[in-house]
Amino acid sequence: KRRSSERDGVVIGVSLLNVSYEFIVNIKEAMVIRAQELGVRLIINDAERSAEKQIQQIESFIAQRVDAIILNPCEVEASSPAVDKAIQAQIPIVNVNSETRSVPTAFVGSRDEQSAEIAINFLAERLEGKGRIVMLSGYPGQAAEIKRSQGAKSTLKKHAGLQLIAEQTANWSREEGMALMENWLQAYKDEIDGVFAQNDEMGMGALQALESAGVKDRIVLVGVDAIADALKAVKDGRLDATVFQNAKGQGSRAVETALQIIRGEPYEEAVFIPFELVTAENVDEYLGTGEK
Amino acid sequence: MPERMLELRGISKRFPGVMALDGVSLEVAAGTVHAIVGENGAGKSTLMKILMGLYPQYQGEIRLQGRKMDHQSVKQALNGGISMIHQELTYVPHMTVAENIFLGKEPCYKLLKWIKGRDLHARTEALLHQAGMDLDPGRRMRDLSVAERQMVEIAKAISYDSRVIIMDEPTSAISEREAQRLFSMVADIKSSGSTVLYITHKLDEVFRLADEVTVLRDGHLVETCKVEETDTEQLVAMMVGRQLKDIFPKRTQDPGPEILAVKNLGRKGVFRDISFSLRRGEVLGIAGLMAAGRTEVVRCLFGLDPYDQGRIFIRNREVTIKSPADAIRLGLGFVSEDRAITGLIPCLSVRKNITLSNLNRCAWGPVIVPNRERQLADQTIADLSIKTTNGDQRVSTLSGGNQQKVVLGKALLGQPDILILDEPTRGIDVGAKSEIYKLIRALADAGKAIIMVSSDLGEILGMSDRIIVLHKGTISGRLRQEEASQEKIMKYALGSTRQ
Amino acid sequence: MIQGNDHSFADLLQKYGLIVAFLIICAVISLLSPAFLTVPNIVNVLRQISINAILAIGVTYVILTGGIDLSLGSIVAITGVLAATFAHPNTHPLIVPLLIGISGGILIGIFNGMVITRFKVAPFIATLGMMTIARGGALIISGGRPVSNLTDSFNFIGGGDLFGCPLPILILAGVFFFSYFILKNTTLGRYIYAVGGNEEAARASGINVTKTRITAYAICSGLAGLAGIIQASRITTGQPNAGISYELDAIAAVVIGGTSLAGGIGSVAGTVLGALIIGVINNGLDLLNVPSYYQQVVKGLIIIGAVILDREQGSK
Amino acid sequence: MIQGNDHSFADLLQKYGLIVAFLIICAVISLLSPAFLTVPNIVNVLRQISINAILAIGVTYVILTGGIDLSLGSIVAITGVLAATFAHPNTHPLIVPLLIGISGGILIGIFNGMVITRFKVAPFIATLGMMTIARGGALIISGGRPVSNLTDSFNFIGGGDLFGCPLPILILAGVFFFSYFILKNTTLGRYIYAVGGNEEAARASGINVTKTRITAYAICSGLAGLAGIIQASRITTGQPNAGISYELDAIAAVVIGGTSLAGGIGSVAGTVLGALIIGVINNGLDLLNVPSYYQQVVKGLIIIGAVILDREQGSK
Ligand SMILES: Nc1ncnc2c1ncn2[C@@H]1O[C@H](COP(=O)(O)OP(=O)(O)OP(=O)(O)O)[C@@H](O)[C@H]1O
Ligand SMILES: Nc1ncnc2c1ncn2[C@@H]1O[C@H](COP(=O)(O)OP(=O)(O)OP(=O)(O)O)[C@@H](O)[C@H]1O
Ligand SMILES: [Mg+2]
Ligand SMILES: [Mg+2]
Repeated sequence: KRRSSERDGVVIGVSLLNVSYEFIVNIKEAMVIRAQELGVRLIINDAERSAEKQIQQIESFIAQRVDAIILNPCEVEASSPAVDKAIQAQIPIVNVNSETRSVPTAFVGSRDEQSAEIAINFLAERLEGKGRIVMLSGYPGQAAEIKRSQGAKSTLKKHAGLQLIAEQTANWSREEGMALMENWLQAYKDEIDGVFAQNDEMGMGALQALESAGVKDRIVLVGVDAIADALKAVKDGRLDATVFQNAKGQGSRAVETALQIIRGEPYEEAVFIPFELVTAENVDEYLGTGEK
Repeated sequence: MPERMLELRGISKRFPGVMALDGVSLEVAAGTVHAIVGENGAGKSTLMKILMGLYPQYQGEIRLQGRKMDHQSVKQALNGGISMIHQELTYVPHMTVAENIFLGKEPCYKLLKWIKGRDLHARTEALLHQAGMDLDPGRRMRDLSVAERQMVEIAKAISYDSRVIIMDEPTSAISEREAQRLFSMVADIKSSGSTVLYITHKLDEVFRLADEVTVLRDGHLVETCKVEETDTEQLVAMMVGRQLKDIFPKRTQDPGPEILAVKNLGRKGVFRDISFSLRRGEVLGIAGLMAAGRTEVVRCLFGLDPYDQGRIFIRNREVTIKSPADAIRLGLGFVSEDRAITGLIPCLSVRKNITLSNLNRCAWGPVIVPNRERQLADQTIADLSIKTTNGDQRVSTLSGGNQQKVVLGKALLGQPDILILDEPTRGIDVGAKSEIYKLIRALADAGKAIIMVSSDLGEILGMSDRIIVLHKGTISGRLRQEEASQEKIMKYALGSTRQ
Repeated sequence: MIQGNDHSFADLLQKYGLIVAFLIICAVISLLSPAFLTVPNIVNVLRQISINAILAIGVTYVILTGGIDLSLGSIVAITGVLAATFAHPNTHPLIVPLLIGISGGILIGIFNGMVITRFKVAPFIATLGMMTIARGGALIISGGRPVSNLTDSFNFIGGGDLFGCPLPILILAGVFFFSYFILKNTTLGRYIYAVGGNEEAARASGINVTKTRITAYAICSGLAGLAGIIQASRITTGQPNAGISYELDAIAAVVIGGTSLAGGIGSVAGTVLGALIIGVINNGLDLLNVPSYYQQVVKGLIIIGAVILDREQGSK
Repeated sequence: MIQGNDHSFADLLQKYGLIVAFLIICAVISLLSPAFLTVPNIVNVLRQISINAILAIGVTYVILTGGIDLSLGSIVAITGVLAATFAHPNTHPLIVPLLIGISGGILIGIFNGMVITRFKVAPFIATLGMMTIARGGALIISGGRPVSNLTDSFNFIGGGDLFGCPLPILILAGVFFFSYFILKNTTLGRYIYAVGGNEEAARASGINVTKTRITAYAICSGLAGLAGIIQASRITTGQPNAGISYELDAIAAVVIGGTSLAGGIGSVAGTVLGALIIGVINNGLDLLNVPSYYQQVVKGLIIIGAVILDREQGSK
């Protein structure tokens, strides 16, 4: 069982949730840059949102005897066998961005619940504890959607004055977010005070719907992820807030941790990179962070 | 009177816009052959399909050997002892001959309905042998010629051992030799005590085979009578409502200059060394047995298949024909023998089918002018007396003969100088046939040149100015009208090249 | 109206069947939600269906020839990204991204058509292949990131109003009347129906089947390019992951509208009605705030129900 | 071998065309990646294709009748969730979740078949409707959350080995031989081909077309239920969003394998070959570490290329 490293240097297999999400692209690029700096070869696979596919990719990595695996899990439960298989094959595995039930060798990421908590607290503050809000949620059943919904709902319990009048999925997508918001504006014309979009893509769609309806002034909108478009919108005063998740930090830290494990150096088993609220006041610190 | 086999009482059937059958009552005795004749669209096929359980919704009552049948499905009809040769051939193209014949009644083990493959093959072989057909049970239907498919359909209908066998124009696509074989099968069926319902447009067959004959017109039963008590003229009169004489019109003009010359045309494995010429005003008949390659020759001429040898000259200029579009441009028109596959777009209306090849005649640039189109199509419908509620009717709902007229109308609309007709009167009633013959002759007299492929020797002899006979893909004989006779044609067709 | 019209009586009834289904759906929703039958919401619905309807009209051409196009969603993505790349402020005049988007679509359509006609690849496979090729292309061109920061004039196409009517609706109307005319009154339209109805007979009638097919794919993908531009403009971004599974919605609209997947039968009027039915269902379920899991069940049931109602009416 | 066999020579050539394409793809990959032609990787590929191949074999029945099934992916999700719900430790014996998963699939198939045959809804629409209905159902049953904590015996189905061979591969082999037999040697198989080849002729031969159709959908969905169980067991979770767009991969395998979407022509052997080609391409592109955006482009091109090679060979 010869490891790849014995043939041609250190090789790390990476399986990513979906590389057509800007946030994941940012993680990926941070990884690529850090790997280049450290002289590590990465094999990057796209699981296209499917846990089954993710398991297949880990199996292929095992068949290739890579030195370590970095997993950006699609699902909490369903991606767990991927972790188990790697551990069974005695290949170190680092989870990045989100968790699985099975415990990996190391974890680098954040708690999704926290992002929703920050966002809802922000809405509560802006609305002075009182108002009606709507929530655009992500693809139903996916880990991030479940956790952000959970986080939002448990935080809402703390704000008795906030009332969730509608929630609906827009599948993480900008165009669906826009259409959903347009429909809600028809149904709840003057009732909406605040909007929580579980990611910035949907948030940007909702923002456009609110702007074309001319009601953005009196409705507070917050998204999650701090993608480039959202930061720019915060800077321009169009979007009220987004929640920054440090893609760059997660990506490079994951590569570093994997390399530490391979080399037998000491490493941290769980690195939590907290979410941060981005508003007009502090947006300048973040502008440019998402990009290369 | 012998035992009564079948009794139909007051059968009526309405389709949107047409009363296809109106109170038809009929009795048929066991061990007889009962012919049913009538014009195209008279309702013959519809009546038979009802009997076969293909149209569950109808009025009236059907009794088989005295027992009332509720005709809800084909399965019931088959189990009740009725089988049918369909007018529009109904076979599964990708399946073999054996699989088609035994479709729905495969010999199989009880367990899992496991088909006994060897049995199937052997039984098909026996059946084909009994029917005098030399055909490999393992060949696929789609690889057979129309005539061979027709023979398989016949074998399939026989294979049910039914008490009533319906034959809807069984000889429309086969030549004399195969027809003879069918007739002897019919005789066998009759003597075994079963009944045959026989639909045909070839009236001589009525007198050759049938005991009784029923005439339908416009969904009504005109009369049922014993064959001995009637004759052709009387039958025709009952069918078309008038007398009909001299169905083959005489030539009035002498042929003009040569317009088409074919030199050593060949297609590998199908035909070779086909040479002939054609003058304006001439009708060239092409005769031959089934699968002699007649259809293949004319298909190549029209660009539907590629030819790999030989040269074609039109109006003394050498031409290459690579596609039907080329052929049409060069002034060729084609009526195929297989209207369902090469002739019609079934889901389009009669009008759109008629004008399809000649939209430029009713279009302004790329834009179709609806009035022009309607005018052109309605003219054709009237000229050929196509029986349709109006030009908007879907062509697939026309009776078989009327569909054939649509294909003909489509080709004529292009005002071709050279018209190729492959079995032009297949499935067409006597009245319409004589119209078509008149039309062909009129076209020829107007200076058109006509190639007519036909398995109907009477038609070949009656219409052709010159005849070429094909045998296994080569020309085995050439005859002028004066010297032609049934016997000579048959001799050439069977492969003899010497007089 | 029946006389002189080239639809049989059964066809008309069938078309009415679908209209009846549509009216029932509208009636039920407007009973439950007062916001439904208001002018702003109707405009809203029309704007929301415009992209799907344009795609559906395009794929009607292809389906009428007996083909299918699964690459529509990816074409929306790649043409949107392409157009957006050329629509940054102070670079090119508006016409450049428009031409690039639409002609990019047309080129893809010609490629699809060539693969299908010359190499005899089943349309399903050829366009499924193109679905992943064009998606990959969109990701390569954009580097996997949204292409944003576009000119106002570009953003006006999907977001602006003309004479008080959102531009996408006007574009849809234009596409509809154009296609209605092409399919009903031109030789190209007739050939498309003929090829779908019976290819062999069409060929024997002197029709250039290959050319007709390729043209249908080119028009279809060209309209998908137009839809891609509208989409990018509407969300003010060229999204490489836009349009996922749009082809299914578009084909659904076509089939609900009574066009046969076997080819030869159907009309763009039916297609637009199909798109309207889908759009109204989506809108209504959102207005009524049906929980999203149940939305899916209800949506599936209504679509099947509408088609059943249609067929039952037609077969009377 | 030709004599007595019911495949014409052209068919054989055509089949070989695809095998040639498959061998070329394998040869190229193994030249570029030494890891490809190793026993662990071959087992790996077979295990990876097993779910798609089972679905593809199932939908072969339906496609042979001239139908289509777009609800496969959703059936995988709902049956997986259903089975998982009954597979928690110390509740039911293993047979219960298995029966529930498979019979759930069969019931959905019967529903699909009834809608298509009795109500004359186009298969595309009926199963597209079912696609959203079953997806919604999976979300409702699971409350939108993965159903986890399953028994080891349940997890063994998708994850375990028997005689050193992963169980899913053995199940696939069983499904293949069963279906090969059914389609080739039983009256049901014969009727399925007949209905797809010419429905009119089938009816005129006294075949119960409705029953044949419904049976085909039931088998197809039953196998999708089996695939759902294997999938849930493999990811040790009933995942309500599992199986998205699996139907497209399955149908692609069928069509690459030479089965005609018009019905009546094809075989499950071709289907499995089609699934193998897709699986090998996916595996190879991952092994070679082709950048993922380019993977999509390359994958699309290879699939189209393989089919072209096949057709070219066949038409010689
Ligand atoms: N499915 C249908 N829908 C509408 N009209 C139909 C349908 N089938 C038959 N018809 C009409 O019913 C009438 C009788 O047709 P039928 O096929 O029974 O005639 P036929 O006597 O068999 O003629 P042919 O000698 O040409 O075969 C025709 O006018 C035909 O157009
Ligand atoms: N589609 C086809 N595929 C393969 N072989 C065919 C096909 N059609 C016809 N043949 C074969 O070609 C030969 C010539 O058939 P063709 O139809 O030209 O005969 P024909 O002289 O016109 O006789 P008829 O029209 O009476 O069948 C026959 O051996 C026939 O089996
Ligand atoms: Mg008839
Ligand atoms: Mg012939």
